[in-house]
Amino acid sequence: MSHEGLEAENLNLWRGERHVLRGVGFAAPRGACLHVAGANGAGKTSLLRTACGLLYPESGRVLWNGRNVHEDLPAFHASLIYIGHEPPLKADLSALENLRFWIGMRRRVGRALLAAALQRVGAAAWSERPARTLSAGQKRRVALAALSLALVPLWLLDEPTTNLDAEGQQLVGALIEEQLTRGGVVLAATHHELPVAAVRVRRLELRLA
Amino acid sequence: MSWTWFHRLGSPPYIYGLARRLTPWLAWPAGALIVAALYGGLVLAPPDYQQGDGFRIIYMHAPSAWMSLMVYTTMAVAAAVGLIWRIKVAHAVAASCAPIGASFTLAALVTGSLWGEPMWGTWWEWDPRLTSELILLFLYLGYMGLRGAIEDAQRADRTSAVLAVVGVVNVPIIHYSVTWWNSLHQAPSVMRVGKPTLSTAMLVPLLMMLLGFTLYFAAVLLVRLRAEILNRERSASWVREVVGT
Amino acid sequence: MPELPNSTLAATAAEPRTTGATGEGTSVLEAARLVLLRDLTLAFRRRGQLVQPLAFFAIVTTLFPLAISPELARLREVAAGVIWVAALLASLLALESLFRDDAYDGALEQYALSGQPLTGLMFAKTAAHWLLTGLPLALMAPLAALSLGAPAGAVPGIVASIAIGTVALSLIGSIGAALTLGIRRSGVLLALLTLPLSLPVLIFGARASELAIQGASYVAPLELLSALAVLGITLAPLAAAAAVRISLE
Amino acid sequence: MDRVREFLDMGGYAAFVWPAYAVTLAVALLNVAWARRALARSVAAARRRLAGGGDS
Repeated sequence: MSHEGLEAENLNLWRGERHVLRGVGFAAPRGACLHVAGANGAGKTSLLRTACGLLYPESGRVLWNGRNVHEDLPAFHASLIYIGHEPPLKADLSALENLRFWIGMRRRVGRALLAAALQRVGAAAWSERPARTLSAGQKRRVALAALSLALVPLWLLDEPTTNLDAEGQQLVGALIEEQLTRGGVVLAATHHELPVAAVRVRRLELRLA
Repeated sequence: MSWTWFHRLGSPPYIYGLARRLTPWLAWPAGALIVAALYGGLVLAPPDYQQGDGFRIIYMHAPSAWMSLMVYTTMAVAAAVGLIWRIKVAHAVAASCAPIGASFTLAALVTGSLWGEPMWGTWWEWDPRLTSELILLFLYLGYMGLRGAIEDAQRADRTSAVLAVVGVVNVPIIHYSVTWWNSLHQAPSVMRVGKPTLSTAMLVPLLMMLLGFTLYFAAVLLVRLRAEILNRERSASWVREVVGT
Repeated sequence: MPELPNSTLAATAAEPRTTGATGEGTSVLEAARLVLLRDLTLAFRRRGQLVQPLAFFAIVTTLFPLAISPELARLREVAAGVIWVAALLASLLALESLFRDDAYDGALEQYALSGQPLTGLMFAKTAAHWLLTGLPLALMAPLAALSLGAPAGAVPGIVASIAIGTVALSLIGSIGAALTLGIRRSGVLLALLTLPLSLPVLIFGARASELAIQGASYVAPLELLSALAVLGITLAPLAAAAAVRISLE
Repeated sequence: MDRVREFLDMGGYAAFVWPAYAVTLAVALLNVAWARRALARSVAAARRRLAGGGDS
């Protein structure tokens, strides 16, 4: 049986002696946002990293459009973007340069597109400053610009609203809504509420081992 | 990919049980062969016409050198299998190999040196075999150092496996380069004593010794393997049976 | 969001594989070029670190006359070995930071998730390392050689051998650096892993330099050195990529 | 007795032959001991884990 979107079946994952994921499964069809909730240490990050194929579960599998993602990891990775706790920015490069290298690895982007994306996340004024001088919230905003530029169907976001002000959180919500409207899939791990219309959100509660 | 196939070949309880049952069948013949070969090598074999009784060191040096290479190869093959098919038992095999191989590499160096002093008149000769053996020791030490430095067991397995595979690709290159280097720098004036040509009475104990040490390695490996499997095992049910609580 | 062409996205979402074919996606070569460019840009923003291996090389080669003898005739005999050991250690010195920053700030993770073959990206990173250490070392080696009594005629041979040899050293080192990712205080371990594997490079490289100093033909060891570099180019990025992926698990 | 002495003398190579045998056989025996100790420790650790409760 083939499904459009991301699915996971019966994931079991150990980290050292800890049984982090115990038979976790979910389905995130196209146009849906999966809110992965749970206390600190409940395995939210591990689930995201397993979902994007970085971690290999002891048992269970992750399916993208009905295919096991480990069958063709490069193709799967080409259709996803993952943003961890810390946006992957080089301290010595400016926001603009960071974005150019980061997104440039995936698709060609011109200056105009980069500038527009930075403008949208309110980064225009400081886009030339080295990332070293940016606040945590500003770095997050650069990551949001990357999201909007990546043009991939699957987003995996670890604590996307952390460090953001109210307006920034609304921006996260708006970006996710747009992605869902395009038929994309979003996995967002956060112990906060997601600023997204509830009808499109499915909730997956992870419990502490 | 067929997971059932994995389970059968890489099933820890199956391998654990097999290792336990197999060990005595390897250990006893190994012991018998080594004892017989000791008698053959020390008593029955005639002295070498050039090296006299000094040549008898071969019965310890050759098996040690053989072990050092065979164990490294076994380790690398197991590591590659573990890496490619993600089989935990294979990583356990690789982990079991390293200390055995390293200790015999050291033995090969010491016996080589003890052989060198009467034959070459020096405790250490930059002979290509001994030099390669020394580098092999460094490779083992690096492998064990890397394994010991990584806390997460699974990552330690997989990272050191990459090193083992890289190492095994390099061993022949290192040996070739060392031989090449040695051939350039050999002083022509030094009269070198060749390796003895072995008569049958000398050769038979040597072959028995090599076979005995190979079986011995398998037996020791299986004991270590059981320990490594237990260290890696998280599901309680079969462990409870074998350790008997 | 006028800047995002919806039609492209729809196509991408429905068929992820087409990203490479539409012309929108980045080719492996282009991605590798970006990685190389990024590493070079970063290095030139921190010029101080760039000079360190070179200064180290200069100091080590200076130590030998002080430790052995100021007689050029005696130094000439060991010059090739001195230059090579110094180059080997200098190249090793710069290795620890090869992946460390990338691992720390999440860049490695992004490389692994970029959909590009990680092997190609590792090759690009190694190429950057060589451009920043191997090549400058090769250009500096003649100075060291001359100060150790080598004749001027030896310069081409020494430059060629160090330039080619450091390619192999950078590649071997990239494996070691990737293997020791995530290990605290990995410096000594890195040396223990890398140096034995570098032995053939040292042997052939030093021999080529020695023959150059003697004024003899150094083609044979240089060919062997090139063979090692080619072998490294084909295999080392694979191993480094595997090690990086494991470090992310 | 002379034959024993002669055997032990190893044609004058006693100082080299016997240490070589001692070292190699010691390594062989030590490996057996180490392996058995490793197994005993792992069994003990597994027992502790199981007795310690939990399902890990």
